[in-house]
Amino acid sequence: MQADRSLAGTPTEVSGAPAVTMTGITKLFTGVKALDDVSLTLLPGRVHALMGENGAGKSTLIKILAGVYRPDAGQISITGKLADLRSPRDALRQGIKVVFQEIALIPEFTVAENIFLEGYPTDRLGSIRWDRIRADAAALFARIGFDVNPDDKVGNLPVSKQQMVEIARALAHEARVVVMDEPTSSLTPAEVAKLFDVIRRLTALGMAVVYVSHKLDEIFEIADTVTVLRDGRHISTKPVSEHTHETLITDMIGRRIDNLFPRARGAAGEQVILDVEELSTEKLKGISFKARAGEVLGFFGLMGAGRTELAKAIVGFDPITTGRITIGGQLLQPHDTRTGKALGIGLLTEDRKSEGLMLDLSVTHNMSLASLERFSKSGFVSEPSEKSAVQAFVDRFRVKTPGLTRQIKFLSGGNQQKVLLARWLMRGLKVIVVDEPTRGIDVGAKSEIFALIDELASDGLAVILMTSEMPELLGLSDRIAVLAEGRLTAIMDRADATQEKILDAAIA
Amino acid sequence: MTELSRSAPQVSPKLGWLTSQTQLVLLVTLFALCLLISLAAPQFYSVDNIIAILRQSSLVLIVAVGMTMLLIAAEVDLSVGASLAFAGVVAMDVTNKTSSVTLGVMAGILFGGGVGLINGLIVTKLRINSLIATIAMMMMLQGSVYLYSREAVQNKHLQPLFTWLSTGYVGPLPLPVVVTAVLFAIGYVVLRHTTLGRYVYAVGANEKAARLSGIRPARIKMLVFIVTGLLTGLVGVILCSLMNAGQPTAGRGFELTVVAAVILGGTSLTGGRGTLLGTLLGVLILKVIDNGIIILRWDQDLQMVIPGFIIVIASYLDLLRKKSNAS
Amino acid sequence: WAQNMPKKIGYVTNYATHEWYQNVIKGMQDRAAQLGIEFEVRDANLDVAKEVAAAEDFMSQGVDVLIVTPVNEEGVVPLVRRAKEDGIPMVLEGNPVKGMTTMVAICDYDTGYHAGVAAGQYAKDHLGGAAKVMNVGLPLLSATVLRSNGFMDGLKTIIPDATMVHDLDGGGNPDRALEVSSAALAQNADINIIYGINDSSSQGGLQAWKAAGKSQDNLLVVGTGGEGLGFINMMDNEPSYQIEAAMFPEKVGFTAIDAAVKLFNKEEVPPHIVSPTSPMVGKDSWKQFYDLADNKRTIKWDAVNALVPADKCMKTAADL
Amino acid sequence: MPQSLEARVDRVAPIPRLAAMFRRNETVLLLVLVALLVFFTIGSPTFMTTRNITNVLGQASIAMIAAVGLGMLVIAGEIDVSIGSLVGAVALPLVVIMNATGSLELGIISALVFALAIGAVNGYLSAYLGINSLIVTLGSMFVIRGGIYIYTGQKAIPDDLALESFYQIGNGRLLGMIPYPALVALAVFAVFSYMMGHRRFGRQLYAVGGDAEVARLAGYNVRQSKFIAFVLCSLFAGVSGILLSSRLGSAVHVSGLGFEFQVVAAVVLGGVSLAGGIGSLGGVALGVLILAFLSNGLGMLNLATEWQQVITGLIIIGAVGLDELRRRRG
Ligand SMILES: Nc1ncnc2c1ncn2[C@@H]1O[C@H](COP(=O)(O)OP(=O)(O)OP(=O)(O)O)[C@@H](O)[C@H]1O
Ligand SMILES: Nc1ncnc2c1ncn2[C@@H]1O[C@H](COP(=O)(O)OP(=O)(O)OP(=O)(O)O)[C@@H](O)[C@H]1O
Ligand SMILES: [Mg+2]
Ligand SMILES: [Mg+2]
Repeated sequence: MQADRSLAGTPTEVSGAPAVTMTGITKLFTGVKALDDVSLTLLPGRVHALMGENGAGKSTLIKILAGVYRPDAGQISITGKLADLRSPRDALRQGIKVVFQEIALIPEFTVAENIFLEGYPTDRLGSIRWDRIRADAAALFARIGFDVNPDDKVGNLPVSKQQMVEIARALAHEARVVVMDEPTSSLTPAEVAKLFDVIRRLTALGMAVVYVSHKLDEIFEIADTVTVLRDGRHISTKPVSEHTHETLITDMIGRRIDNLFPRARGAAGEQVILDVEELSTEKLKGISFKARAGEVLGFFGLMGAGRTELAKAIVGFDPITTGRITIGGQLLQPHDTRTGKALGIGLLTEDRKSEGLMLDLSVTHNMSLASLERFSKSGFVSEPSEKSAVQAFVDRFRVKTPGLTRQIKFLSGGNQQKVLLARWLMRGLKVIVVDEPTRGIDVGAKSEIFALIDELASDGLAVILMTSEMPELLGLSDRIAVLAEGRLTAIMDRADATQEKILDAAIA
Repeated sequence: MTELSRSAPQVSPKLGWLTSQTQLVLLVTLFALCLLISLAAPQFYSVDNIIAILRQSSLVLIVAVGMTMLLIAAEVDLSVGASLAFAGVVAMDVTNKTSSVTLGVMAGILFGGGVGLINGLIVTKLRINSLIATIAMMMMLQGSVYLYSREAVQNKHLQPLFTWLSTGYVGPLPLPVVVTAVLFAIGYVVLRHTTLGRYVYAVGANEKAARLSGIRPARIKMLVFIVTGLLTGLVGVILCSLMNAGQPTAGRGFELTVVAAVILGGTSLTGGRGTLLGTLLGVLILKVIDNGIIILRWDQDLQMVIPGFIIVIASYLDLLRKKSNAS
Repeated sequence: WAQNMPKKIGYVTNYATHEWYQNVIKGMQDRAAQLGIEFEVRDANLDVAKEVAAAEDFMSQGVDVLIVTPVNEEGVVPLVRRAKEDGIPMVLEGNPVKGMTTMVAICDYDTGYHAGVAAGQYAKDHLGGAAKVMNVGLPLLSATVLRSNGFMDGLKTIIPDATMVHDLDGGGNPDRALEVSSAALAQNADINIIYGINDSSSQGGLQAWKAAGKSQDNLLVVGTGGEGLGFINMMDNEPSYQIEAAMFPEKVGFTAIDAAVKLFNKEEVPPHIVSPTSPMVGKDSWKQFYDLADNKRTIKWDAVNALVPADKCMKTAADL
Repeated sequence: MPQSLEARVDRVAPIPRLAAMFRRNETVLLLVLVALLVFFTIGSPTFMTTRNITNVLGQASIAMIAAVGLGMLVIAGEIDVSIGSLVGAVALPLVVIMNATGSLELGIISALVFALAIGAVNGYLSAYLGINSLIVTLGSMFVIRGGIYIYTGQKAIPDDLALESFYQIGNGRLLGMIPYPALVALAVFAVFSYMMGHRRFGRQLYAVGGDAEVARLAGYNVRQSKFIAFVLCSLFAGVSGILLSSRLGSAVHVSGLGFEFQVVAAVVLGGVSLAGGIGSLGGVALGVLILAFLSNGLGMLNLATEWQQVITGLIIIGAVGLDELRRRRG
């Protein structure tokens, strides 16, 4: 069985000869030098971490290795031979498999078909063997330990499951090098552990792995070597054992971060701003909670527990079946984001690409979308005041962009996220719901976003934080609510909360 | 990533009225055409001819203003040709019956608006793809105009005001041209400088994101459909005045001309991108070609062939420009 | 009645929503009702493929006689053959088709020719003998080309140096005709006769003239067809609209039904049954053939039936 | 973990093939079609006769063949609105060569080569140069139609030799019963329906239409796939054009006018998304049949043309709306 072979093949290259060497790679985009003379050597059997701030050039380097972009200068050799990777097909032929940062699956296809997109098993006459595809996919998931149904349509799956499908796909066929660009940004610790298990098995067989993540703990757990990029330049390559959190962060952002979670807790006021009563949707069952001005209410839940559903329901995006949502004492018209916005609630979505970004539009237009009234008189937008407000946020959040009129699709993921957060903060809200706010965001920006969340709460907003990151949850929340299968199973004060208690409630 | 690797950066809007070089390409094309035609046929620059071109262009441009907004909002309306014929029939009939030009004109415009409203409802409430919905609407209008009147409705009222609508002058300019200029200017300002315009772009660029940001995409789309409908009704009235009859057979293929002009002007079919200046140039280019072929006494079949080439070549040049900008 | 009546006649028309065909159909309906024949119409809507399909449907439905106005005369050749094989008699309207038994049609060339003669006379009397023609034509159909040719030939019999200054394709539609005419008028200041191959075309040409702000004093407009109300309105209100080459669609329909009945009875019929046409000259000339009441026109059968059609056309599509 | 692996594999049910062929959307369309058939059978005694049904199948097959091609192209995320002009245009090489050589085969070959060439040009401009396909084919629609008019001087070109074989391909019937075009349509539909569901070729088109960049990342040659889809679409339109030309016994310069609208309507009615990646040829076939039976049946009921148009429009909106409703519920 194909899937078996890929995860349990015979050890081939255990020698020290590099699987891939990239030397002197330079890549220019309009106005940006994304990579400047970067070199990278991948050894078989090793996990090589690639670190750097948002926009440092990690994904660009990976895409060059994947044949997506062609470098403006530099060479790539694979097992000692010079390789000309003109298209992803060439890279795949060379045994380079990539889990891309943005989900790269066909939404209309089933999970199983997506896994075999690169090569369908066929019978002698060339007909696709659907039975094998399904069976092999199921077997593959079983081996990795991911719980995904091969028959589900990918487009119906939450991001987290899609990410698992992506990972499984990279492992479905034999590979020389597996590259993972932030594969775990949507995964829970349990799944991350399973992934690491697999990575260890693969490296034991001599596969080279490139691993990109903004989660430092993961790097220290899985990587052998770390290369740090900053502003497209190579900063350092060292064994992970020579790094500490501090040295790594310093390499990445060129300065130290003293306190990742700056929350000065306990100042929450008494005034209830958001009151959710007996809220039910197709998925959620009778959820009630209150959020007060000045508090961060964290929501935890296992994947698919219903956090995103809850978030979308309380801002008026999704329809609800029963329940009342009151914001600042006023009833929210369900399934209507406009009254939601008027009452002062906003959502930073977890699905940036399909629900957040207007890819073709500029940074300015993306950022000011929700607060245009602020810059307009009787319907006319005052561009100077809009521009200065946008510029202020760009400066404050250190959004890396060559200009405000740059189309947002050319920004790195982390910078895009900052713009979207600014979209809401620009407006001034009573309640902000942030769903996985730090997904794909570098430590530097993360600490900024945490500081911002803290600041928002201090300013008297209620912050509803949906996150899968336990440290984030514990570090930021004043109270912690737990969802399990659409029900609210616990709400506790931060002081009473422990990881165990939270997980217990999440499994309940 | 999908979008990252294929498309191009936006040129700074600081360039002012030449928002991007797409329009530069078109402008050069337009000038070149005018130059070439006038070299071969000096009558091209006669006042009569220029007015003829402007009058024809204005008919297309009025509807194209709405169509541009529709395409930016990622929708399309192919029923405009049929609706325009029907609106003319209604306008003439009502004027005949009431002897009131005002009522007739209002009836025609409102008829168009009504069609736009129904199109909008079908698209936003039933969520039917607008291409198919408006093809269906086109069929229904072409059929039902004969349920309304089996014959072309002739001018029985003989109100000079009605004729003035299409042939009157304001100063040196024909009334339709003045009306078009005003509507175009309003459309331009709305699209570029108002919140509404921003919302139209936002809805076309990413409907979900727009909704999450407190915009009601359905309303924006409804509005744009209705505006397009009203403009179509207005053109129906003007054309009816120009033909001096409400002709049910008018407007065949008009929708294609409008869409071709808008596309030629650089408006994206996938929504979120486009400008009215481009549309203006697109309309003028197509109409100058149409006119030039007659002035040059070329085979009129070239009136199909040449625009066909121009559309393809112009979008190719546009693509080349984007590529060279992107790397 | 000496004849057996067919139970049902099916008519596949070219473009049911055009006024010309509306009135052809009206003539057929009236005649069929008189004779107690069931009558059905299908519209090809200018689509040849649809025309063939509609005729097939009629055949499978079991009509006794088929009448067809070809969208294109070549395109229905196999249809004629299949009707023959099925033993269904078929009358063509408007255009001859290879293999057909009979056709009811006006003579397009002759119609244009006689209108041309009348126009020449008018030009001599009122336009100082000059004849610079803008032809708002339709090259798409042989019938309409014949009309334009006939018009020019007729005109030249009176004014030998008459010229066609601009030959346009007006699509047979008023809006298109108007558009192309405005360009042509802008180019040629000396045009003084507008000929339209149908009333929509002449109307488009005339309206373009008016839109250019020109006076109608030295202009002659000639329309063709007498299809609907448009020409009556123009003759009443436009000083330049002096000649209409009337083709009496009602009569064509009437004749076609009669021909169908004859075919059904296996009577001898000529290959071309000519339906009469006549130029109408001068403001009130239409009243000779039509009554107008309540926005409805009614044909004066006596006047039309008194017209003697030619035995044979001067020129046909074969001469093109 | 081995046990649980085996357990999982065992639990995987065999793929429901029939269900896969007639996926959700097709059932809605099938119901609409059946409802129409029942309605017309009640309404007109001559509707449900072998003669009439085979007639309609013959008529529908011209649109069906082109719709299969266009359906695949739309699934691959592109569109071709020049097929109407092409249907008219292929008749020129067909009839001209046939008249010159007396050989139907040579005529057909040149017609197909012509169609291939047009498809290749559309495909090259769109897939390789990256110009939006609606624009490209809108352009070629005008250019081809104008070209036909110029070449023919706006006259039809008759089949001078009156070849019997030429007459037969479009008008003949197998065993005097099933029109040959219907057989061609059935064959084309069966083969490509299978290709779309069970061959790499077809899945590639779905993938490319679903998300071209993802497909590229998965190692597909996106441009080539799209190019092939363009060529096939033109080729099938060419076949439609040949059969239509036989039904018309000539190369008619106005044939195929508006055909693209008809076919696009059928394809969309059949549930193929214009955004690409979604739909099936089964749906497309049903879309074509619905429109064909609608046109035939409404005629049989002796409804005036204007009502026919109104009702057809309403049914298109109704059927697409119903499907949309199903999609939202499901
Ligand atoms: N297609 C493109 N066109 C123009 N600029 C681009 C393109 N892709 C990336 N860039 C720019 O190149 C730089 C590097 O981007 P890249 O995506 O490689 O960063 P990254 O290190 O992966 O960041 P993140 O951690 O946010 O994913 C950024 O400034 C980005 O804006
Ligand atoms: N196991 C699953 N299989 C299929 N669909 C799922 C599954 N879990 C969730 N979904 C769907 O995905 C969407 C998002 O899920 P939900 O809001 O429940 O996730 P969540 O609690 O926010 O977790 P996460 O964001 O980590 O995925 C919902 O539409 C939900 O119906
Ligand atoms: Mg990245
Ligand atoms: Mg979530």
